[in-house]
Amino acid sequence: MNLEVKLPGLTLKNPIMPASGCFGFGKEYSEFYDLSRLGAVIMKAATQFERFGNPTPRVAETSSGMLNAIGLQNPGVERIIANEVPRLAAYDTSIIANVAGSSLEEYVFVASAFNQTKDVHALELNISCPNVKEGGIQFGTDPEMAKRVTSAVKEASNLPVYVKLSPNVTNIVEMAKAVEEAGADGLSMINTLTGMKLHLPTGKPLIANQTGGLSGPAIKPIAIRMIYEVRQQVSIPIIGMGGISTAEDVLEFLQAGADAVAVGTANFQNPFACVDIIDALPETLMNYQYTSVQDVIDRRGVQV
Amino acid sequence: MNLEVKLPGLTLKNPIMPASGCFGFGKEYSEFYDLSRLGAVIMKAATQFERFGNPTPRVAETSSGMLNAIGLQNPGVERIIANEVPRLAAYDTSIIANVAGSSLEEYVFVASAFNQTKDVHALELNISCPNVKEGGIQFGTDPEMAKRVTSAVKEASNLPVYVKLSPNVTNIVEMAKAVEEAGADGLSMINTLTGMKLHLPTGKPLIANQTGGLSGPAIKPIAIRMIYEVRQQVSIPIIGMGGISTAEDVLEFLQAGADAVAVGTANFQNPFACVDIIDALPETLMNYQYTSVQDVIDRRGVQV
Amino acid sequence: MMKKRHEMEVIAVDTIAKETIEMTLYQPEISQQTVPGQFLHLLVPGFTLRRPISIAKVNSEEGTVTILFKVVGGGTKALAAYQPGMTVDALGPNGNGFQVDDVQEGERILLVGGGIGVPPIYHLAKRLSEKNVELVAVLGFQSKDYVFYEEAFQKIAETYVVTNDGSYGHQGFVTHVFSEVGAFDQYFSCGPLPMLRAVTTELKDAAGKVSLEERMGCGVGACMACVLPTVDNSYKKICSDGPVFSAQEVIL
Amino acid sequence: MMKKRHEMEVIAVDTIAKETIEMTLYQPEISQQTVPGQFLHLLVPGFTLRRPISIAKVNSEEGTVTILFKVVGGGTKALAAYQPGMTVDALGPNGNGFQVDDVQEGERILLVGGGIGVPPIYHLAKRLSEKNVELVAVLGFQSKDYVFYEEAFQKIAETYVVTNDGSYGHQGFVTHVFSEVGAFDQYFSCGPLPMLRAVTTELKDAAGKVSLEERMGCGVGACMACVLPTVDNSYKKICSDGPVFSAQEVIL
Ligand SMILES: Cc1cc2nc3c(=O)[nH]c(=O)nc-3n(C[C@H](O)[C@H](O)[C@H](O)COP(=O)(O)OP(=O)(O)OC[C@H]3O[C@@H](n4cnc5c(N)ncnc54)[C@H](O)[C@@H]3O)c2cc1C
Ligand SMILES: Cc1cc2nc3c(=O)[nH]c(=O)nc-3n(C[C@H](O)[C@H](O)[C@H](O)COP(=O)(O)OP(=O)(O)OC[C@H]3O[C@@H](n4cnc5c(N)ncnc54)[C@H](O)[C@@H]3O)c2cc1C
Ligand SMILES: Cc1cc2nc3c(=O)[nH]c(=O)nc-3n(C[C@H](O)[C@H](O)[C@H](O)COP(=O)(O)O)c2cc1C
Ligand SMILES: Cc1cc2nc3c(=O)[nH]c(=O)nc-3n(C[C@H](O)[C@H](O)[C@H](O)COP(=O)(O)O)c2cc1C
Ligand code: FES
Ligand code: FES
Repeated sequence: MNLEVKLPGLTLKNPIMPASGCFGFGKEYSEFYDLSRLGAVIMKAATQFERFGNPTPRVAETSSGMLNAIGLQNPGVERIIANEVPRLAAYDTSIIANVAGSSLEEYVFVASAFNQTKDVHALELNISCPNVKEGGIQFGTDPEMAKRVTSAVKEASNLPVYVKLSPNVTNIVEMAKAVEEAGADGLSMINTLTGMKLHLPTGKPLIANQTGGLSGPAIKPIAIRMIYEVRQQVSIPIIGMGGISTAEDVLEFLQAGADAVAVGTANFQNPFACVDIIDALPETLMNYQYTSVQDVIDRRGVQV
Repeated sequence: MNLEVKLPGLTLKNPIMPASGCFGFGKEYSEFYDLSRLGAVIMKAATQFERFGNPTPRVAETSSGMLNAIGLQNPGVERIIANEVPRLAAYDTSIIANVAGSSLEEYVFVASAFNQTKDVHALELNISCPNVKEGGIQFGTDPEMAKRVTSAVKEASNLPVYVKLSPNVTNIVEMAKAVEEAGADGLSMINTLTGMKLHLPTGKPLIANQTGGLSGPAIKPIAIRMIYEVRQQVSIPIIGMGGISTAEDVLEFLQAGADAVAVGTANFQNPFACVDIIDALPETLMNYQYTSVQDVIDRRGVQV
Repeated sequence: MMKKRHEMEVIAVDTIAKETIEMTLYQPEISQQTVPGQFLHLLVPGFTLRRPISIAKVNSEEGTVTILFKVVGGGTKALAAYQPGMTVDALGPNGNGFQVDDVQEGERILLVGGGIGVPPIYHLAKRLSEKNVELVAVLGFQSKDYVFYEEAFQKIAETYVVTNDGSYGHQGFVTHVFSEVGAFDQYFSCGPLPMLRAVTTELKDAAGKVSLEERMGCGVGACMACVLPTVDNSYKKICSDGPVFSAQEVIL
Repeated sequence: MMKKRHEMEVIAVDTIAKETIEMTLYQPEISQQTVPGQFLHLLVPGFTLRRPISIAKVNSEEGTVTILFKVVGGGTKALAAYQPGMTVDALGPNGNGFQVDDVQEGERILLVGGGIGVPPIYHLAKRLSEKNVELVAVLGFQSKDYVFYEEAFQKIAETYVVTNDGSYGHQGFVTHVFSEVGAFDQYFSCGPLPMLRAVTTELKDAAGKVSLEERMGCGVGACMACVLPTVDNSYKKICSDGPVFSAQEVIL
């Protein structure tokens, strides 16, 4: 079955990619399977300088989900381009760089840095990381700020830009429209919902950062709703994510309005999550009378 | 162990009450146990006129949660006061009326109707029901609207008013502060998060209303985070809810900032959920070195 | 007497047709109280909501209750993997079943069951067979592989089996053999909604009772998830007013 | 060779001390490859994250791997209820264990284990006992009810047992008996963080290796959940660089 999808800057052999931050730079999971099987790889967030991230504990388990507050730990964009991108480029897959920052200038710096390499095919502009205190969060919840950073990054970069939206907003459609207007080539949604878990013996937050981002199957209904709502009003493509762990989940995201999907938390439970889903996808689509991934996209209620 | 808590208008023998909409008017669960065991009962939403609610299917299951779009089906406030309140009043428990509406006038009408009876002890002002299309939702997501409806209801009612907040907002603290300023006696949080599930064979939303409210353990980390955030900045009491199904969950809500709690979805899985929690609470508190419910409240980081 | 949660012990689990599991559970109280058409509301660990499954047979002497279910999703799949000796947490018997008080001696009764709607109709057939009445059963299945309980029915009723694809018995829908069954005094039916719509339309002048399904929250009448509009411009709750209703009373 | 997910068959489950379960699993590959200090990353159905549990013993001839765990929360509680014949989904052996290449013949080695940190120390002790070295083990437990593996250690090491409340062996913390153990060449330790802090502080001039714990996401080095600052102003990942580190290298 034909699983191919074409998105701005990306021709994906299948619509499945690991989500940013849940797959490092691919090295660890390349010990489990051949990364060439993936539609694309979204790398861990890149910032201008090396970041050590938040104190530990950084994760906590919740019902059908988990909280994380890694705090964008990464070696900095230059070392990512020097050390990580070349290793990933050896695989027959697309590479998407996740761009983070605490200021407009940092976003622009990181985005333009990726102009240096031919091996990165698109940017995912992370305006929604809830674990950065310096201001990252405002970009993701204020439509005007989101517009500004999107325009600035579009101007600085010669790659297609997928803006990653935060679900922690009253009106997701407004955010999506704002970045579409600002020239985004696509959307990526959703990032994590801000949550908290307490450590009962102390009554204090279990995660050192106090709050963390909620991911996993628990948030899937919220992701589906937001993607569905946005798809009615916005026409740029959507990379969907939030709780995907089976091929049925992928179908639901495609039907809701996504054009490709990312798998995050599920990798932790099953290191083969992405390839298991890729393997199961043809039969799943067939069971529901679809002939290809593009067929699902073409046949959903509202056409893109 | 002393489980009592005192809130405006309410002296609760324990902090456990069934959440609005998950317990009807108590009749069905009174066939499982004596309702006098409950700290209070929060009744199903009341509107001015009888409402038949949304088409079915009205519920869908999700990972560690469920979606519902009942659509405020209820016999109307007058019949609730005539038929339901007297039956509930026969039990030795407090009664909280959940007040809903699609306009400011309807909220005021329903709230003042409850002045007729001596058997209702407080109002829960439901400005957050995501399943009413006519405008109910704006009250819950716009601080100015929330203020207006709170003031109007406070003026019309001679009962303490707990305003039930929607989690579908960018800034929950802003909402909480707005209704506190408007004279709310307490907060009730959180209502459901707007979500969706698709029916794979058709690719259409499974719930007839398309979207539904997500409840259950899946949303607990979001409830805890919001209550914790609000508790830092707002001093009126909070009735906490969202995914509670065990006595440990209750402790977590109390530690986060709640002064009493409501149990919703858990009743469906276990009709004895509320009394099972009440039975387990003393030992649970003891295990964590607390001497009473009030002790948990007194010893949390930020004092009310 | 207060309602309870029951821990029912699994006595036997058998696959009796394609994707169709028959499970026998031990619970004397329920085995003695049940009216045909009532259901158990089963907790499957790992799932938020309970699963409503009709009671297909009871044996009040041995204290057992038999259910039949089709494996359609995660909950029924998990249930199908249960082994004898394990226990299932159940509420029940829930709802109002088929009332047979007004069935008179000598009446000819038409029973119409479709797919997984067959089991409660079997329970009813057994109960009616204790009365001096004549039973005609029309049982519809997707295809031959899905057929079950045909012999059991044949012992107590004149039985017609219909399959959608004609791979067994008559071909078509249950309504296709109504012309052959002859006159009857009342009918009872349970099956998927499209079938019930066809049956009640076809038999709109006959006295009949139908058992309905809807997605449930509480299963006990408290949450309003499972309402159904009625002809008097009101509503009924399938879980507690039903699942069995007079065909004339409800709007399908 | 690519890494795998293993379905390990449960061979035996025993409660060997208060809240302490010993579980033997069949998996020849792992039984042959494991270095002491490495862990299995176990999937418990119904829980999002895998549970890291150290390997306590291997029997490469029988192809078995033994783990020991304390029942502390939902995951370990569920695991404790497993029956022989069931299978556990495991990744492993994960991480870098205790390197013993630099242990010379004739050395005197101090082993310090606390609570559920005792099992990997036992695995190490067994491995070291194959070399010609002298072993001293200090094992700390909460109280008498929690003590396990004392006899097994006595066979291969001079063994001191310490309980917090003095209900068995020496009273106090493991560090309280350090004065009695005499000189040693290097030490290896595993246990709760406060214990490791006390041990490394007390023995700050000695060469030593410690095994650490942190809450994990992936358990394979990809998510950065489990990082630990190092003295060179950098960091290490406990799941993949560790869990065993040189006591001098990391900041506890
Ligand atoms: C009164 C009543 C009696 C029933 N009796 C039987 C029976 O005897 N045998 C049998 O095989 N089935 C019966 N059903 C249908 C049965 O409840 C569903 O097939 C079952 O709940 C599916 O669960 P699942 O986890 O396998 O499927 P999933 O689709 O994964 O279930 C997801 C959710 O949808 C609900 N759901 C899915 N299908 C239905 C349905 N048709 N009706 C109501 N809820 C549904 C589930 O309960 C669950 O909450 C009955 C339904 C009702 C309302
Ligand atoms: C490398 C390593 C080796 C370990 N070896 C053992 C062992 O041999 N025997 C043993 O009994 N325990 C061991 N632990 C601790 C063990 O992982 C936890 O006790 C267990 O995960 C608790 O799970 P739970 O569901 O019972 O508890 P819960 O508290 O309900 O678990 C909730 C979440 O917190 C995590 N968590 C809780 N406590 C710890 C902890 N101390 N360390 C890391 N994560 C934790 C869980 O993995 C889970 O993700 C080890 C931990 C690590 C990091
Ligand atoms: C441990 C962890 C780290 C993450 N780091 C990033 C990140 O660096 N950049 C980013 O845009 N999203 C990050 N995310 C969010 C995921 O990419 C994804 O949007 C989210 O987890 C929802 O998908 P899931 O439910 O499949 O995990 C992270 C998520 C997790 C769980
Ligand atoms: C079926 C159902 C009906 C509900 N109806 C109401 C309602 O009428 N009024 C209201 O304020 N909240 C209503 N709620 C929200 C609950 O009171 C509660 O805020 C929410 O479900 C979170 O708690 P839980 O996770 O314990 O269910 C309803 C929830 C459910 C599941
Ligand atoms: S399922 Fe709750 S009222 Fe019927
Ligand atoms: S747990 Fe993911 S890097 Fe260690």
